[in-house]
Amino acid sequence: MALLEVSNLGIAFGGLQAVSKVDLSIEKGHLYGLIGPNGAGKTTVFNMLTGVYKPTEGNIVLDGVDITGKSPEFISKAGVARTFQNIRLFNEMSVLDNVKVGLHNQIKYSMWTGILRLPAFRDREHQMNRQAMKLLKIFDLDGEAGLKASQLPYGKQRKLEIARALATNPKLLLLDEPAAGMNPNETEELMQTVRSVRDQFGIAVLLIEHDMNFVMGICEEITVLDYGRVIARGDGKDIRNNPKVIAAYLGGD
Amino acid sequence: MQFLSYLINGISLGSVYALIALGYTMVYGIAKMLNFAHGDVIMIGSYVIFFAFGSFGLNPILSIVLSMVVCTILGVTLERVAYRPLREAPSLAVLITAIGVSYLLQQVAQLLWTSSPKSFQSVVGLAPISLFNGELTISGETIVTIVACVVIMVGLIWFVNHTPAGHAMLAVSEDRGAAQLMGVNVNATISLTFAIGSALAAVAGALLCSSYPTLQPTTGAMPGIKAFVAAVFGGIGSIPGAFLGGILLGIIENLSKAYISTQLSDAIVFLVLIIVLLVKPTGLLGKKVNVKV
Amino acid sequence: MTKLKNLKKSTKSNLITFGIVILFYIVVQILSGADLLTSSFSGQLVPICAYVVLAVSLNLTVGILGELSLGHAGFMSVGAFAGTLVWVLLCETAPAWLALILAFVVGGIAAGLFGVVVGVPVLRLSGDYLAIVTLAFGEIVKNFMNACYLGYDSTGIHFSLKDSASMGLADDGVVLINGAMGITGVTKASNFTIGIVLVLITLIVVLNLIHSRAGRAITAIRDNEIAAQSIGIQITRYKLMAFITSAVFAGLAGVLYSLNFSTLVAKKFDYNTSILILVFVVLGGIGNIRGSVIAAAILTVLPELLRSMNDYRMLIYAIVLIVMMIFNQSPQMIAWRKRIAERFAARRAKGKHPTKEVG
Amino acid sequence: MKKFVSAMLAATMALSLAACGSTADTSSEASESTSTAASTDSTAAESGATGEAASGTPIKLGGIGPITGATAVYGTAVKNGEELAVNEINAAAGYTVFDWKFEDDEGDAEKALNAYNTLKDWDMQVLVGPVTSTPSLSVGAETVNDNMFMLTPSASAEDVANCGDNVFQMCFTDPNQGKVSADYIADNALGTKIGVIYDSSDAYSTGIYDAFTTEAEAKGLEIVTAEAFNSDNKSDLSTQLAKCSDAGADLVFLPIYYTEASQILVAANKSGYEPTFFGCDGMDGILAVEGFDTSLAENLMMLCPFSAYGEDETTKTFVSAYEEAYGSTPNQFAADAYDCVYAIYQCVQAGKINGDMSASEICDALKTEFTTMSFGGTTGENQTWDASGMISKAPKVYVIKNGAYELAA
Repeated sequence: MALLEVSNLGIAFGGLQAVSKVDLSIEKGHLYGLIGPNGAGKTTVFNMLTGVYKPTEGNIVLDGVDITGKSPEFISKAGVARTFQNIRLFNEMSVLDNVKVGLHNQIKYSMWTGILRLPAFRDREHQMNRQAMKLLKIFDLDGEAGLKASQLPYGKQRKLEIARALATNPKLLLLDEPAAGMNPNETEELMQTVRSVRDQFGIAVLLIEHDMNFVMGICEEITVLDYGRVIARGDGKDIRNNPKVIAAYLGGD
Repeated sequence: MQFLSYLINGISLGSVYALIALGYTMVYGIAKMLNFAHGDVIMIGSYVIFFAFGSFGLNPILSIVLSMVVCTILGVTLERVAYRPLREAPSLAVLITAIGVSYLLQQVAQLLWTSSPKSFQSVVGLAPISLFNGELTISGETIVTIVACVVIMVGLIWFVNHTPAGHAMLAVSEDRGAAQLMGVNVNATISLTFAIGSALAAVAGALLCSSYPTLQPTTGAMPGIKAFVAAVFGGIGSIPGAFLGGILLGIIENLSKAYISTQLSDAIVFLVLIIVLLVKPTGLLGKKVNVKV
Repeated sequence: MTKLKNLKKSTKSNLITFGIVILFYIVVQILSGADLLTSSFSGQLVPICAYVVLAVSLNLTVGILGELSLGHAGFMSVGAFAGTLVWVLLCETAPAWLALILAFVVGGIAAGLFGVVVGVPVLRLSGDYLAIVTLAFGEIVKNFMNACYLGYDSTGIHFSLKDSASMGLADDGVVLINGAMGITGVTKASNFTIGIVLVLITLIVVLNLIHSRAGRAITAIRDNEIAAQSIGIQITRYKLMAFITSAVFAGLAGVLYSLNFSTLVAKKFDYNTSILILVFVVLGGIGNIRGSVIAAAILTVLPELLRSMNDYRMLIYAIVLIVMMIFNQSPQMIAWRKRIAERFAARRAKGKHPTKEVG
Repeated sequence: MKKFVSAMLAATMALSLAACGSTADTSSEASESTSTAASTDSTAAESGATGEAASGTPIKLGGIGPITGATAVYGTAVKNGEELAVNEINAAAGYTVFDWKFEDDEGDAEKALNAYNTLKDWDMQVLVGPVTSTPSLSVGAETVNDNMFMLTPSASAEDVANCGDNVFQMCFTDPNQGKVSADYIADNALGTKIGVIYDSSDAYSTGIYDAFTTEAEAKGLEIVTAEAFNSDNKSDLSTQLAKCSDAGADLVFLPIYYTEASQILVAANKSGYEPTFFGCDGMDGILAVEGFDTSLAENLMMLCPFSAYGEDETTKTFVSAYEEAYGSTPNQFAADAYDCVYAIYQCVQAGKINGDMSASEICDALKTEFTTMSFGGTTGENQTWDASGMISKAPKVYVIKNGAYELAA
């Protein structure tokens, strides 16, 4: 049994079938790519995997737990974390706090502990700070911990979003166009980071990306979507040579 | 028959709310701000008519036109001086400023015209219509208000959809930044919106005070808030929604006075509003907005 | 290291806020001991405390949770009526301190419960729609309390929503709430010390809440609800937590406020009062707790300072409000202020190190 | 001390004070009183005149009432009435008998207390006010602590006088008005089926209404319907009126202020409903509403202590002086306020009080004097007060005929 088993997944918005019959199977520790032309339904699949949309058909099973149509909170606790295509950070909070919010369900104490500043508060906060700084260090953000998230440059905001996602201790990390807007050097660096994260945390990564070098360079398996359906699957070489994929990218429409 | 007469009272009140709500909804839809001073512009307009028509005996139509001119100038000036500097500020800042403007207009009115109530002489010359052997009377004011309301609503819809200025308004309401890039003069468009909204306020003032004649510096405040509620009820930003919301609000208010309790009629109106919004969070005719993830 | 600095920064800021409040208390006590305070100023001390608590609690909803509430006076009203009822019923029989504590506890709980009733359905809405629904709730409370007649006699408790006659009180009956006349003949119990204690409790709870796990979750929801959801934060739970905390303190402020006067009427807690509190929050800076404290205090005193202006008093208040709003919030003004500040800074730098520049 | 407060504020809010601080001070007060009552000696002259005054230190008389906000119209009438009386008295005496200052309370309990404290800082010795019930209750409780004499011109809730033995009323109490109205209607058989429209958000209106229903029941009057409105929905009163009409009421009792009453009369005229309308003292002033078609008020009855059309000398002098100074006909708010000042002046003349006494001494003197004296003014002859501070004067019922008040038979 793979870590993530998606079978026959589909969703319709008011009669319009946006995604249908998508199957995915992701093994623990794998790097997996989801590509396709604009409007192919990639982000919609992400949204179904994370509970933002409720699928109208199909099943999603994560590590033996059925998460189909569950709430985002539930899915997050089950072990799926994500980043967003248009970065969604907590802009008015500090970089450190962004990661600490990510630790929300990892290190807990009650509201009253916080308000009354009970001894547990100090302990837990220290623990959170340590862990958050560790994560920030991985992304080379520890120097900016005190800044507001919105003050970070674009590339670092992307990284912070990944750090925050990792703070939730996921089994599966979904990255929505992580390299968008980055220059080749930054992309290269990001590839290294994603790999090392996978190795360090032993998690599976599913990513959407338009940068083919990135996808081909990093992903062990790739699924191609077009018009909400899977049109191809395989490793980089298979995909590159698949006539359907070429047709889809060069534009049938 | 009793029911009908209560219903007509309700429609009469509702059409006044609707007329005020149209102004609210225009400004909200395009400038994206809650102009809490709208009710007070109505009050100023009513005073202008009171003096022009009541004291100087000017022709009623001319008085209303004069009031429209005054209100338009007032509305555009307020927008220029108080609201425009805050266009890029948080929306709460503009809200509070609008409230400040509302206090300001009330105070100015009190200093200029004292707090003594004035009894507004109806600008409507139409005789009441008597139905069912006089068991049911519909006042001329009610008829004129409803007709005015429908005409203005249709006029606004036509204006927005069929004129270049209207298209500019639509563009600004959809996306201000994009509209600017497309060459729409955003400032001018918003000024125009305020001009239209304020001119409508003058008409609303004339008809509000014709139906309910007591005129004081605080006259505009409560109908203003009720009309705002009506606009939200119907789906704020939607022109037909404002009309529908206004009429329904007036009917609910009067029927609950008639059949449930005069003490609690306001509570009932607000309760209905809450229930409607819980079932339909953007009001009766409001557009559903999907957040893109 | 930066993290430590960061922690220290927020703690330091909190300490300054507490310091301001305590310093204010001490200064007022000294001056009042020396009989240097005007009656006018001492008379406003309790209302100032109540408004500070209201502003801080509303800031939790508006600034930290990021939802606009126009019905804060409604919670204040619920707390005021519940607390005052307890006080009126107990102040003769129970020891004053106990009755007072019970009044506050009951007032706070009543407002909190009302917060649950309002919050559970309403927090699904957002933006202007949430604002209008809270406004509606505030008006409902006012309308209801205005029509509420409550009394008791030997046969039990009587209640009516019509008029006092329909309560059907016996001759020995005691009217507790008399519709529009509200509760009258209340023995005053609030004083400045109680007020400051309440302000401090409010600040401790609100500031500690903000700078804790729960507070971060609430702030995260404000900044980006979808992202907050994606990292496993229970949106409703934390929204409610902020909303109810805010309601509880509004209720406590209501008790403090109402026990400062011998009469309590529902009319006071109308839409205008809600707006007034919102003005404190916005002028003090949305999300800025210390700003709320200062703005509430100053804007409560301001209309009194303007008394010498007679008829022009409220006119000037309105103008001051508009001007301050534009001055504080307009992007152009902010930029202009920055330029001026920079110029000053540059000039000062020049003045300070003339030799260095030459060298 | 004021300086301390201002300094503190100036530091934190330099802007707002810069905007208004320079124009502050008392100049506007002086100019206002001279402009409104230019003909008589204005209080502004007080500072210069006191030096060579014939006799006595001025007594500091404070007034409180709403001069902004929704009830400003009533507060303004009271303010004018007080000012007129003070100016007349000072002019007639040839020296400053009363120093007078009026503060705004916006009709709110909190602001009323602020106004009271401000006046205390000014060393007020006697309080004439507040105007409405809730502020009066709030201020009344304070005056008891300070032993400050308080005479309210128009706050008519029973509880006001019950605040303490230093609190007196110039007007009838609400329950009294309700009771007398019911008695009068029953005794004169003015109507068999009674409808009531009252303001459920107003203490004055509900106070009269409650007493009226109780007495009506005792007198066997049938109340067919009682309809309420409140300050938020008073613009449309047509449904309340329609319900009275549908219930077949031949007399509609209106224990409300004239502002809303004028609205009801217009609406009744529009719908062709013609019952007898009967109001209380709040109704006085209806003929003075600008733009109001006074023919609609024809046959309107009201229980009111004051008529601006009265033929007695006191009333005539008052009305003409008021009209000259303020350009409008005075109503009972102004008349009550005017009487308040004169009632206190009666004690001054009797040598019972002077400005050298402390507020508390003045209060004690006035308490004794008020409970023993008989006062004649614009709102009635032989007015006396009982120990609780409630007034007793002959109730008068007026009916409007040809645009003027006539005493009803």
